[in-house]
Amino acid sequence: DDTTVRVGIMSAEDEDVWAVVSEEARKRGLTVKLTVFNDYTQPNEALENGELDANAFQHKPYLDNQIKTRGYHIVPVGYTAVWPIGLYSRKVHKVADLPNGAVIGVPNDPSNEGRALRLLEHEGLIKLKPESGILATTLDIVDNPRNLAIKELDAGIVGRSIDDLDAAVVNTDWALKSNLTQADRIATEPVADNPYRNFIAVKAGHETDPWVKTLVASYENDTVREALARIYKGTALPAW
Amino acid sequence: MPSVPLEPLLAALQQTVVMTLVSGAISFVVGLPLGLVLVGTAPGGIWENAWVNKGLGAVVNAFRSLPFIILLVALIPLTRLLVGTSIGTAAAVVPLSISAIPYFGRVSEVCLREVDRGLIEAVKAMGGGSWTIIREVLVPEALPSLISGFTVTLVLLIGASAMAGAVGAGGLGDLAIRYGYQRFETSVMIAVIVVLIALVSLVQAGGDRLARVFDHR
Amino acid sequence: MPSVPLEPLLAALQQTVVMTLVSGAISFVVGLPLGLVLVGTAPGGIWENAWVNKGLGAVVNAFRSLPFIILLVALIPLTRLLVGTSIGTAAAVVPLSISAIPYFGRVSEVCLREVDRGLIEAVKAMGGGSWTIIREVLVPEALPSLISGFTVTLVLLIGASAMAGAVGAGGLGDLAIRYGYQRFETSVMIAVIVVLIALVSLVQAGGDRLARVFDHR
Amino acid sequence: MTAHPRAEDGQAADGALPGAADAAPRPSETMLRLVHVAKRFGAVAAIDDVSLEVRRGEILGVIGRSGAGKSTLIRCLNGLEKPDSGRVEIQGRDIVPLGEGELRRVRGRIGMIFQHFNLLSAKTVADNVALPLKIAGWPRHQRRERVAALLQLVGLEAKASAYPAQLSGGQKQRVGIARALAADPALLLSDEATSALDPETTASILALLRDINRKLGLTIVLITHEMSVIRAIADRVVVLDHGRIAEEGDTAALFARPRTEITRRLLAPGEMPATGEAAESPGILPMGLAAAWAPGLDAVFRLTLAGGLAERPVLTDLAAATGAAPIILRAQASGVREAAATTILFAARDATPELIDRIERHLAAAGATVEILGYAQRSA
Amino acid sequence: MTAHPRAEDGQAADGALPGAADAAPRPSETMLRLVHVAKRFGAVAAIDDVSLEVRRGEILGVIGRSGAGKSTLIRCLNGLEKPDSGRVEIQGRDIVPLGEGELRRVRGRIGMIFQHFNLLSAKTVADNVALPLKIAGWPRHQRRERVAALLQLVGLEAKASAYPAQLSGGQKQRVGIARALAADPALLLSDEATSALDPETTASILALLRDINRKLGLTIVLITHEMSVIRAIADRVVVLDHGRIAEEGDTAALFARPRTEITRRLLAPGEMPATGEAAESPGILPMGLAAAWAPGLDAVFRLTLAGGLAERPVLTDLAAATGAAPIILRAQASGVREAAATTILFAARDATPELIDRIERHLAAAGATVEILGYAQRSA
Ligand SMILES: Nc1ncnc2c1ncn2[C@@H]1O[C@H](COP(=O)(O)OP(=O)(O)OP(=O)(O)O)[C@@H](O)[C@H]1O
Ligand SMILES: Nc1ncnc2c1ncn2[C@@H]1O[C@H](COP(=O)(O)OP(=O)(O)OP(=O)(O)O)[C@@H](O)[C@H]1O
Ligand SMILES: [Mg+2]
Ligand SMILES: [Mg+2]
Repeated sequence: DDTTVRVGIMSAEDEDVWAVVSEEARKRGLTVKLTVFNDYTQPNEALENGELDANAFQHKPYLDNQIKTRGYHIVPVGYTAVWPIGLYSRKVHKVADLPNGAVIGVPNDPSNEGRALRLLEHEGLIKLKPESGILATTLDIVDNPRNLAIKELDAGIVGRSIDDLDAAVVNTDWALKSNLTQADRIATEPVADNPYRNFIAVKAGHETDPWVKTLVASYENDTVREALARIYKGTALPAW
Repeated sequence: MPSVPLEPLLAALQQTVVMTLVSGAISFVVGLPLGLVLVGTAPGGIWENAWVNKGLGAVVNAFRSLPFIILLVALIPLTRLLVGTSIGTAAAVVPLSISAIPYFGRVSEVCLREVDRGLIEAVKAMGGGSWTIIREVLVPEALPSLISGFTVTLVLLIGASAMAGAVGAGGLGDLAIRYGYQRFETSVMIAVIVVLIALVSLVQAGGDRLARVFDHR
Repeated sequence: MPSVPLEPLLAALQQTVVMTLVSGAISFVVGLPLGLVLVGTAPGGIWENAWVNKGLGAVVNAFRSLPFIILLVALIPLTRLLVGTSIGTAAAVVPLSISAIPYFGRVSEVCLREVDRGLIEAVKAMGGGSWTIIREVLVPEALPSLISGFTVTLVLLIGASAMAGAVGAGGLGDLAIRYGYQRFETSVMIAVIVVLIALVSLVQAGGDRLARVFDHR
Repeated sequence: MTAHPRAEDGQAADGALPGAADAAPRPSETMLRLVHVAKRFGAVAAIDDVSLEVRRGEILGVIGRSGAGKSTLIRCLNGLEKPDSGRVEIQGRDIVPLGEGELRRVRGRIGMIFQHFNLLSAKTVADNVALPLKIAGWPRHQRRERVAALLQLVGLEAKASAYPAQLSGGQKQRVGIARALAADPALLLSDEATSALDPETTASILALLRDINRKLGLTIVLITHEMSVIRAIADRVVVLDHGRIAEEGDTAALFARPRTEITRRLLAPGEMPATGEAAESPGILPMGLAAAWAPGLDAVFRLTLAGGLAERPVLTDLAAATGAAPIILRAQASGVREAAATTILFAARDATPELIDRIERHLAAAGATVEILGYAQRSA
Repeated sequence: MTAHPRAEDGQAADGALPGAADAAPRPSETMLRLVHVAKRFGAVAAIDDVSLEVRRGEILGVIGRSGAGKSTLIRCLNGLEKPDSGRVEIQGRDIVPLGEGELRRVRGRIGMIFQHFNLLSAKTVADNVALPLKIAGWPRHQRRERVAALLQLVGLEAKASAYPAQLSGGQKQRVGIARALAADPALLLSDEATSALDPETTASILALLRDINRKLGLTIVLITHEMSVIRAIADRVVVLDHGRIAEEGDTAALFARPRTEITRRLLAPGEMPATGEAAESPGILPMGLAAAWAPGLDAVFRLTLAGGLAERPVLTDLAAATGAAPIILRAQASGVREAAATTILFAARDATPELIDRIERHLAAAGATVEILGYAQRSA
């Protein structure tokens, strides 16, 4: 039985990973038709409207926000990978060494920004309103003892601007492309119970469709594990 | 050096060409009348009318104010209505056109304003009405600069179509961003950009030639 | 309805105005000479020179081909060299200018091409050289349409400055995208867009008036 | 427009300007009437309280110094310029308050030749000429024939597919003329239609206009700086000065007896007054003349011979009767229509007051108009 | 340019066109020489093997039918048009191969009045006139004075701060004239400089040109369709026809004895040949004349009185000597410079072959040139 499913993913390396996944799916009798996006709002919109059968690009906090603001009926069905975010610097080697008034870059998209600010809070640099949740913004900072100047930049730019910053919170995938190494990393997001694990999502009501199981299985296997390690050079960790 | 994938490059080229040409054609067909109305209703114009001029100007300004990505989202219902889907190359044509129409409206306004008033008077003196003035004077006399202005618009659309990657439209710009910016695969990026430059140069050369053909001054 | 935060709105307005005006001014100052050279070296121009014309045209095409975000990244070293940093409002001026210069170069090329050749001949016949032709004929005669073309450029820059949010430049467009689009706070978005429309309308009205002042035909 | 309550009104407008196909003109009918028309440009009163009538089938010449308001006046006649006040009636209907739609129908029967040609640069010569026909709704093949005929008339068959930028000044002007005549206008407004043309081409264009005027009753209002043009075809002349009508009258009468200084300066003598050179050559051009008599000076007379007198040997008779030896300086025939007249400038050598008196008496007795312009030192 | 190896060359170019400040002209010097100049536009030979010389201080008139190549010719003289072949020498130096830089220096001393004015629409009248001065490097306050003086000369003081779009046709033309004269040119190229001007303004402009020509030795090449303009100021005339020189000669001689048909048609008679109307009024305009004598017809003569003869009562003498009763149809003085000449058209009533013979003998004996134009039926 040849079933075809339309899956929305984000552009870049994930395309290569999903090439492997598609191959795995084909072996399991499922044809995967990929639609590649480079904007994070579209895949959910398309899924909600039935133009996609599944998407795989987001984590729970992001989806929750989307459901809250747009009323989507989308549910996660299986984890994919996680990209722990890190604090990088070429000026200091320890968080404690960050000077007063240090300029810290953070990504400017809502979920990454909240995630970055949580990391800074975790490191004791700032304090956020407890109720601000995972989508905290710079406006939610209630205590900033070191007078840090937080610069909100494009997620892809923040790492590349490291020389103009004292430190920057960078997604691991972007860190690599910005020539930031483990040596530059001065703090890392806790991995345990990380809410930012990505997953495959489908429209509510389809969770039990037979193809869903096949699709998830096509991702959650050793072939893809190897592909992730190879393609993301260790910055992405399997999340299942 | 990683080899440059030819097939996605060609697919992207095709997507860009389709998006640019279709939305370009739409913006010409709608933007030119828009420019004609803007010029015609302006003080001293053939339909002088301050209210229409101001009102239409305000609408044009409003559309030109919206950042493209916001337009993209705001137009999703309209896109779905018109194209049946809000993603893909065809869907991207809607926001691209909607953003290019007011732009080309302003560009053609600038071009049409340059037409010698004496020529309009000559046709008026023959008993020609607005339609005659538009068809026989305004458009033909401004044609060389309208073509050049349209060339500028097309190149701008090629650039804007890169952002249409947001709705999965693909295209060269999107490919360049994905490989060059997001993946940092410089060789692919360069290949894509070479194709982009070739495309832009082709459009520019074609526009220049066409403008010259219609210029009898 | 969440109250609209006035302070960030004003700050964003200021950032947009600064980015637009500074990069607008730069693109005018560099783009106009570029347009003059493109027109002057074209067949029949005052410095007719196919090589310079083609070469410069190719460079302009190349810059116009690059998606803005790629330009933004590619220019980081240059920006740092010129401004001392690659982030913030001041830094955004560099990529904005670099992308607007070839654009306004083409726009002014279109405007300058419209100048009556008889007028250039008249000044040639007086013994006027290229500089005189530029200063006394090309620029003053094309001034109304140059101003209108520059108005179109400024509005385009207001739009493009939204993308400069990527380097932390702030501005209205960025505010609209981040709060209105990404966070779905519609009231903020509407407030920002109202300010944007007001700004665009102001620029357009000012440009129209100025063009009229310099139009003596 | 059939069941429209004001249908008669509309029809009247439609029929107001009879086409070329209509029968010969009824000369008494008024084609154009201006009533207290005024038009200012800022501080300049371009047209200042002008009232004027033009009969159907008449050729009216408008002359005046540069800036007198001629172009502004003619532009008021087809509504290109809205007067500040006054009425512009075309066959009894005031066009000033008309909207664009109604003006269009009126203008469809008016041809206009512009001082600056105003040819469409994007159209070929043939297409420029065809445009009024297109507007009038002529079918394509008829347009083609008519255009070919018109281009032949103005001698531009060879340039049919050239663009205006490829034409000489006079060729452009001829395209403008052909275009204005294309749609069989009932009224032709001509602003310096022959200023860029050589005398021979001018003559052929004037013959053409006169011909259409005669055969089809075309009414013409014609601005020109060339008095020879006025003489050749104008029935009546209006002299504008600073936006006002300085003088108005039949061509022959006006040439024979200009009543105002401005007209005299425009017409006389021989269209070429007071150049620096002329002032020093009184023997040839009677300028720089002394106002008072003195012994040894020549007396310079202007003699106007109207009607039959123009065909008599008046000067020979004068010589025989008075002993004067008239030296002819200039002579010009004018008023080629009903009333012919010849103006002769002549000098009488060493004229004594008595001789001058005798000359004046003799000529007056013969029925001629004579006037002393002044006294000149003989050159060489 | 001091230590430049070709300094003499450069200096020669600089000094080539003497400025207004220079002394009176040496008339024998050659200002302009065209040698086998040709220029085609596609299939049209606009200029076809023209060779020509203009002396310094000379005023050369160029006439010809519309499209004859006059504008193209004059544009070759300052390098606005590059001839396809031939040499265009200005004071012995061929300007055809010159680059823009060298051309600029040559053009700085040449003023040009364009057929289509070519005024800068973005500049006021004063700034338009000031532009050549600015190019020539005059300081601001001198420019202001000079411009004021020039505008006064052309009667446009009141329009100094108006823009060209606010001017009448003739006013624009006068701005073009003032502009061309601004920087004290040594050579003036004038393409229909007075075609949009009334006779009086024309006369004052011609007087101005003649004055500058006399006092400062200005050389003028002047295209015009107005024969009266040629007569008033041209020393010599070139007649162009289809890009070739049909005829060339001193103004007086050319007017008195045109050798080619094209010239005759341009000049005679009285600048207004063969209109439909004229052909029917032989009594006044000697057109439609019969070529052969028949009883009862009038004979129409063209009499040319050159030099001193123009100042003698030739017709009166003729009447006394032959019994003829000459009726004057037209007379026109020409060649206001060295050689004066008056052309008189007259009719002899009911002229028998014997009378005609007597008239011809008498006039020939008196030293006049006489020619029978034809025979006319008397009107009325
Ligand atoms: N750019 C051009 N392209 C093609 N033909 C041209 C061009 N310029 C002039 N001609 C042709 O060359 C011939 C001579 O033109 P020119 O302007 O010299 O005539 P002209 O003697 O000045 O006539 P006019 O008295 O009507 O101004 C004309 O037949 C004209 O059509
Ligand atoms: N648009 C305008 N703005 C200001 N003044 C104007 C305008 N048009 C014409 N005038 C002035 O009105 C007066 C009459 O102009 P008009 O063009 O009617 O003169 P004209 O008799 O046709 O002169 P010409 O024989 O020189 O063509 C002139 O003094 C002119 O400067
Ligand atoms: Mg006029
Ligand atoms: Mg010419």
